[in-house]
Amino acid sequence: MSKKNPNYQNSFADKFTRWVKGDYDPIEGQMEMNAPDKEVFGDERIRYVHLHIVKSNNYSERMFEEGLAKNVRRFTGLYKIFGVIVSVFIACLLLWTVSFLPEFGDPNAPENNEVAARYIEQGLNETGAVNIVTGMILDYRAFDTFGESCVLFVASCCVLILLRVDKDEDPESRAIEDMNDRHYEPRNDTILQKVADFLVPLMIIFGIYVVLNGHISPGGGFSGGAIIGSGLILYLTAYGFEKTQRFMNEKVVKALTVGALTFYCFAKSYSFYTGANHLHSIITPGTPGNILSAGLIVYLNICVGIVVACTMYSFYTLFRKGGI
Amino acid sequence: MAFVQNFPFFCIILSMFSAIISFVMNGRIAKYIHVAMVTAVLILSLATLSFVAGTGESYTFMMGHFPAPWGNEIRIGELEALMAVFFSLIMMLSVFGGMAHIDREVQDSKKNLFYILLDLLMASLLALIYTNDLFTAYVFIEINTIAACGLIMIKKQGRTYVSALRYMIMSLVGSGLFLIGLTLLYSITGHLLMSPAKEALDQIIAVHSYQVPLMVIIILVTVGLGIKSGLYPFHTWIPDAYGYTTPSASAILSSLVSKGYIFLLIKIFYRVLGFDSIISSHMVNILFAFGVIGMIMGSVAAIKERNIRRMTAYSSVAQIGYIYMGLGLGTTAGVVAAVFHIISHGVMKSLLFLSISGLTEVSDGRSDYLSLRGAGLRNRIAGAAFTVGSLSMIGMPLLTGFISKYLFASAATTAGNKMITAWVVLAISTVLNTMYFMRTVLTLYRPVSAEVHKEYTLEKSKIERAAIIGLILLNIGLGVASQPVIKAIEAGLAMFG
Amino acid sequence: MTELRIILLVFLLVCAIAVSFSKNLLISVVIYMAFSLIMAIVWLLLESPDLAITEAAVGAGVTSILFFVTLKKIRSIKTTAEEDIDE
Amino acid sequence: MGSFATNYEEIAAVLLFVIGMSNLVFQPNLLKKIIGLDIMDAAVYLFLAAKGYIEGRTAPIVVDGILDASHYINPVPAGLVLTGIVVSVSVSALMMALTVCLYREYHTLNIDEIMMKLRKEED
Repeated sequence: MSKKNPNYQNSFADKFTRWVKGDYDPIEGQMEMNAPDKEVFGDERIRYVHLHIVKSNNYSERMFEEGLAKNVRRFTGLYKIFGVIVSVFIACLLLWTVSFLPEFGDPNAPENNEVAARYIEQGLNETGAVNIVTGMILDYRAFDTFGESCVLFVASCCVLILLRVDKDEDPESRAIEDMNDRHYEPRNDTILQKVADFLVPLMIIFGIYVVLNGHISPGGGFSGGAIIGSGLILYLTAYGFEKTQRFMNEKVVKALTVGALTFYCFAKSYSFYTGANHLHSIITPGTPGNILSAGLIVYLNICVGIVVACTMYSFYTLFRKGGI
Repeated sequence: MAFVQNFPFFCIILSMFSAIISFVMNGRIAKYIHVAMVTAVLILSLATLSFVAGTGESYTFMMGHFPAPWGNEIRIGELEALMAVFFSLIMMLSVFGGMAHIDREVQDSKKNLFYILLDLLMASLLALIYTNDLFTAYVFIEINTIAACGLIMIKKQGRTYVSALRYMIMSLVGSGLFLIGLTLLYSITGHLLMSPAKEALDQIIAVHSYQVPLMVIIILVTVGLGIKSGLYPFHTWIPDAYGYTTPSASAILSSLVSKGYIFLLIKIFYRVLGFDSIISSHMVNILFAFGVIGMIMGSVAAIKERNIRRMTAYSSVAQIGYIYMGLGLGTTAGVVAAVFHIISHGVMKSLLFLSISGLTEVSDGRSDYLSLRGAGLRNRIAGAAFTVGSLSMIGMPLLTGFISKYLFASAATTAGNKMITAWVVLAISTVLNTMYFMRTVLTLYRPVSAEVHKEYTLEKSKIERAAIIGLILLNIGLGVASQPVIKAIEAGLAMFG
Repeated sequence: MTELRIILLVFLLVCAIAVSFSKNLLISVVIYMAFSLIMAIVWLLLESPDLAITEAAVGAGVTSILFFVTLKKIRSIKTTAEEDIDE
Repeated sequence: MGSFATNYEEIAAVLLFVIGMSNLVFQPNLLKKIIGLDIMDAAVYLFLAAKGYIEGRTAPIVVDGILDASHYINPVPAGLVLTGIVVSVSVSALMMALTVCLYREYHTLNIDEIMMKLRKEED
């Protein structure tokens, strides 16, 4: 391989060495800047100069956006057609499948088997919950439900990462957030405050009722917690942060969440451990129908309610001003 | 019941509890809790592995007071215990290997949240490995997805937000398809636990009813988990997601998160749908085709890429293609090769991502080829680690990559008409791998004049070095003494049936 | 009863399609609220009161509040950015 | 074995699923994407709840001490959906937080424009 070869610049060996060194790309080709051909470029240039005067101060930026926009437009066109085809295909596939499934409302369908029957027939005796759905999710399939509380927990961690602005690390943007929040939120709106005076106690009491009666009537920790959370949010909108922060600041929210989840974790670990090792468990179903019955279910419902209410409230405050 | 049999359950609960308690701790304590937790999980999993290997049979563990079709359950066999050992080991080494970067790149007030995400990731991976219940699997898939999204956007830049958003959209479509597949499965079998569902499905297959729903279930579950693990036509989120986050997170995302979904898919194939019905539904052929295309296209995209981290990310696409090709062969030997490649790819990729961070550090923080010239001379340990990882990727004997390629090639011999295709594609892919990895290695050791780069005083983080050396040793160890691992995988797969 | 169910399902479909074709984001969110409420009624008719109460509280309540606060946040970011340009 | 006429709930659920999914994937506006996600999830839950319904039976809450399986509907799907609804609300809250951050960074809600600005940033 001699460099005396006059065509060495374009030979394969040179390309290969340059590619190994990393400054030549065989697929994209070499980027060479040639002087533009005047005949071809003529009209185009006038148009771009025009654009340059009218729209933008930066010639190259304009050029770039024009080219990219064309590509993007072509791509989105194709993408839309592709999207319609895929959606129609999936719809047809699933509709075809549905026509082979058991009839709607059929008592002899495969899913109405011994599992569902056992939940109904033995559920009251084994868990003490009158509401069989609650008994099922908090006793028979409690591991799922613990996972679900953790989904809520990990989502609130992610939202904290994304939206929390710290006073110590970034005082400036925290101040901007506070100012924005004061600026765009109604302050001391009389109508809102009168309505909130009436509604907030009702909502919170109803939420507590739903949580405590989760094993007796429809509802449970999730729905009750969401209702309590909405009550708190309404109170916050009517009276502002100064009043709510007296009883719901970051420390309280964190302590409540961690306390509730820790209790949940320990309580369920105990019952998993005793269950799997066939040990005697001290938890008894109690008298069905009482508030303090159904073993652990009522306490677990309270824990879930606390976690959900705190999470919903902290979502709202994080969105509004970047802090709990 | 022996006390050892409780250990998998302790592992899951321990990692969840450490996540919960870290919420009120500061970053430093959260770090110690995380390290202690992963070490404990590693030790407990090793004990479980030795127990299961000793008894030679799997067992189920009730989560509560109610037996199989009524309550939740986890199931422990040799393969599950082996995966738990490797996942916790790789998690530990990846976190150690990027410790200094985490300290620097994550805001102080958010460090504890970062470790919470890692803890919950560990919990969800363990639950995905051990679970014997399909709906539990869905819930933990969601935890895994959200925690991975948090890891992607931990650096809080515009670009990482965009990649997190794209990742979320693709994964949510995947979990939607998986969930509707699960719903269809529930409506034709009436069970959510794996073993009763398999019995119900066997009866259904025996009387030839519900053939169309069964086929659609296979398609939906496979496509859903395929999207989430980054199978070829759905891979577009991978380079962005792996390319810009903090090095530990890249290593964990590429070597653990997507592998958890693939392991769940293998488990569902064996324990719910039945491998015979998968083969007769021709799903294996589709997986084989996409795996093969992914192997080629991923490598081609990696060759075109000039940013070394994105290049490694594209190489992950190709490696996931390998795993799906092994599944697609439709033989037990192919599945063994695929499972072995899950482990060996985890070891190789975490080594590569961690060493890349060491290399970019001595190149003004840039990761394109031109800036990386001579980086291997400036940071010798990272250079050596990258070289070992690359050689392993290419399939150098005595390293783990060689063993998995050998397993794939020998599995293909019994796969009938797929043999020629598999061999040809393995050869082409090896050549392509050699091209881009060797080019990078040559670039790394190309001397540059001293004035281009100013002198770097490397922060000598002993723990990072130890982790990288540990991963190199693991690469060599798996390459030299692969036989026990392969035997364990074979025994574990036999326990699945 | 069947007729009522079918009418509600048609409402659901109309709401779902209307979301993607409405020009104003606020209207989309309000349509989504209506969707959640209809869904709650459908679940009540399917004899699942637990789901109905949860969907009404979580879907129509909290999720919609979060949508509204997101929209407001976006609007305030927009106004701040415009003020910066004016200055 | 059912047919198109009897399985109308499932058909509506499937159509809603496809509408929601195409909104999630192909709609450029980020907020509408999130609404599409919620619709998609709700559709799967509707499907599941419809599978648990049995004509002429009541909700699984024990009344008057009747403990007979032929008196109540199947409680399993309701429990699963209850779990699922909370998963979907947490995922959509996370997506909304991402949307706010993206808007702060790029001042647009259109994903195509965001991608274009991102590419310009890279060059």
